[in-house]
Amino acid sequence: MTWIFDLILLVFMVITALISLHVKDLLSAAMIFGVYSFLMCLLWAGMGAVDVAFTEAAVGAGVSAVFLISTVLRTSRRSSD
Amino acid sequence: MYRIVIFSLLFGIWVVFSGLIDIFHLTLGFIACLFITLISSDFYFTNRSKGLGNRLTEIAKIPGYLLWLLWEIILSNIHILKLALTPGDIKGLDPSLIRVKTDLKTDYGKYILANSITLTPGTITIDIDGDELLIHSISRHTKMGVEEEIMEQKVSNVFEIEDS
Amino acid sequence: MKIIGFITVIITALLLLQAERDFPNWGDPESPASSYRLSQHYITETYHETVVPNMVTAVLADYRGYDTLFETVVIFTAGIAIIGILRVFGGNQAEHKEPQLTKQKPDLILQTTCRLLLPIIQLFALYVVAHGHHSPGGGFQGGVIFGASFILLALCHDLKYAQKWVPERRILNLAGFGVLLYAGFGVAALMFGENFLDYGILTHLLPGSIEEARSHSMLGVEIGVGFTVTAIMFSIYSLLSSNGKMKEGI
Amino acid sequence: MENFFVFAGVAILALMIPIIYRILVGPTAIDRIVAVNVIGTKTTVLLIVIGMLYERVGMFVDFALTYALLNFVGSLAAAKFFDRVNPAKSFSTMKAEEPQE
Amino acid sequence: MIINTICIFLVSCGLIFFIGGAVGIIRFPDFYTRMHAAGKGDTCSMILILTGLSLYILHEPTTANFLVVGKILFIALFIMSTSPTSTHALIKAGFEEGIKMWKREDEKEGQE
Repeated sequence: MTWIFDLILLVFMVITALISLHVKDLLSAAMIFGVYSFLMCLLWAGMGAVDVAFTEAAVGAGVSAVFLISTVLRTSRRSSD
Repeated sequence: MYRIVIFSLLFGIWVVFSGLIDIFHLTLGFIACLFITLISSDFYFTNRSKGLGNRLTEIAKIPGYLLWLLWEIILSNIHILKLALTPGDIKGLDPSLIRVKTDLKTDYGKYILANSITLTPGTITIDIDGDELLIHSISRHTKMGVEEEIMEQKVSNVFEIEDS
Repeated sequence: MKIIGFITVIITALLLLQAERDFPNWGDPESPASSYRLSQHYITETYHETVVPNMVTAVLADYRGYDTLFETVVIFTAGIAIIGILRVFGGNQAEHKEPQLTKQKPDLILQTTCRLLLPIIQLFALYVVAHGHHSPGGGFQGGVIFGASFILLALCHDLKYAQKWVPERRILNLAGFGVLLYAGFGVAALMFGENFLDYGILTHLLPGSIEEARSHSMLGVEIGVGFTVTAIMFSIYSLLSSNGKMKEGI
Repeated sequence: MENFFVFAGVAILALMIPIIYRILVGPTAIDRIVAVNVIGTKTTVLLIVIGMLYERVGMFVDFALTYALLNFVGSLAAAKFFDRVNPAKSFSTMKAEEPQE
Repeated sequence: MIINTICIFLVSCGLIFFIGGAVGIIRFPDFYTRMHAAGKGDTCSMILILTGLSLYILHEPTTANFLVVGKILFIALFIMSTSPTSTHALIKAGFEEGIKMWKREDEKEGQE
């Protein structure tokens, strides 16, 4: 039954990745990357790879967004292309 | 004394987290709680002079307060649901900023009040400045709800018992 | 330029999709990955040899101990590299345009939430490290969560405030201590005349049978990884957010 | 009962669509950050639902706990970003530049 | 059987509140009002869904199940304290950036 979950999550992930590439504002892109990480964690949990999912949860929720945001703060907020 | 209270609190949380009740894991939990108590026990209570009896009545009153809060949250959630599902132009929407004075003294009291206001949909605390709360409200109905100050009385009832 | 990149991505994706058709089915017991001798050994024998219910932890920390040791060293090296690149000593180089702080007022709600939740986050991190044997988790995840608790402290108060707990000097000490703790278990095994990182022999030092000694030394190794990861995560955050000056963060 | 859990999970996933729309359209950066926060809460619930499906709730509840404890760190960092941004490049000027692309 | 019904009822209530939040986040006109729909309709529905699920878990009352339900209660408590915090931080950031509030059309004309 869980193939429904996998399919929907996969579609959402592709959409999120495209949005995060499309957005010019790098702060938004960093946060949207967080959504990508949430969905990735769900996908891994759905496939039964629990250790990987846990790593993704800890890193994606706790530190990666903060690192990206502080990098954006110290460089420039506009993407050049 | 203060540290022992914190330690036992943390140990209770550890047992719920752990789920394995055998000697090895309880020892690990003991060490972990000791470590946390050493490095960050300063965080919990700011006011340590309160008597034990007051604390206990406070703790006994918290679940009642949470249930009341939950009921309020559900009521005002229905309000938001009605607003969101109004077809066409949303008539009930009337955003406004309100300033409310509060009589609460302690930081915890203010914190609980601000979070309860934020949790009931329709009102969000934007800022706390001294004893003044700046609140954004979504419609007339919720605005009246805040100005009646029932919530503040409840909070001061539970969290600000005077030493007698 | 963008179009060339797009075409490359499309072609690579098509090739990968083509290759995917040759894969075995998901969860197929006959697939090479699960019918190979070594994986069979891991799947059937792990519990008898190490008393660890979670296979992944046993494989990572025991059977492939070298791999994890040098992963820890990689994290340590990454931390050193970031400190080397970003850290700025002395204040009087060319005045770089700094983002200005627009307000300085402390926020009561943030600070109270931080005060309430911080010990619980730290306790949860220790729980994750300690229960890597029974449920998913382990040194890396626990270390990241512990580091995130200090990041939360720095976000809610100030970088200076968080540095009371993790001063700059202590970061490198902690990170080095983690790697040394890991390697120390290997060296201890070496001293008793066994191979490097062969924990079974440590039954002379640790209580319990050979299997339990393996399990306990895995716990020690995870704690070492946790120390390193905590220290390096916080140091990356403080360096990135303060532009290498270590004075004021986000 | 299992069918009901599958239905609940798919419903929660379907309710993510409006939020992803808000992320795509969202006129300002803060709108997007709010939407990201909402997706974090939904993920927490969904993880427990997946755990119910696999009948291993004890394991999946740990992930949900991680998200419950750490999800707001990112939002706090983003909110702090606005306290410290360079006044010359502030938010309102950014918005004015946007249509010229 | 009764437990199943209660569980289905609670989870469905939660889903309905989720719908409220999701519709609100699309339809409401400005950032502040969207914040109302987004930040907290979710907290309520999450609590309802978690209550329903934990009732279902308590179906067979063993110690392990009680501890799992304890963890789920902790999740609800943590979200009840973190979600308002992040909502507050974000709306404060928006307020101090000076995002304009949406007003009704007629009131706007009256003011001008």
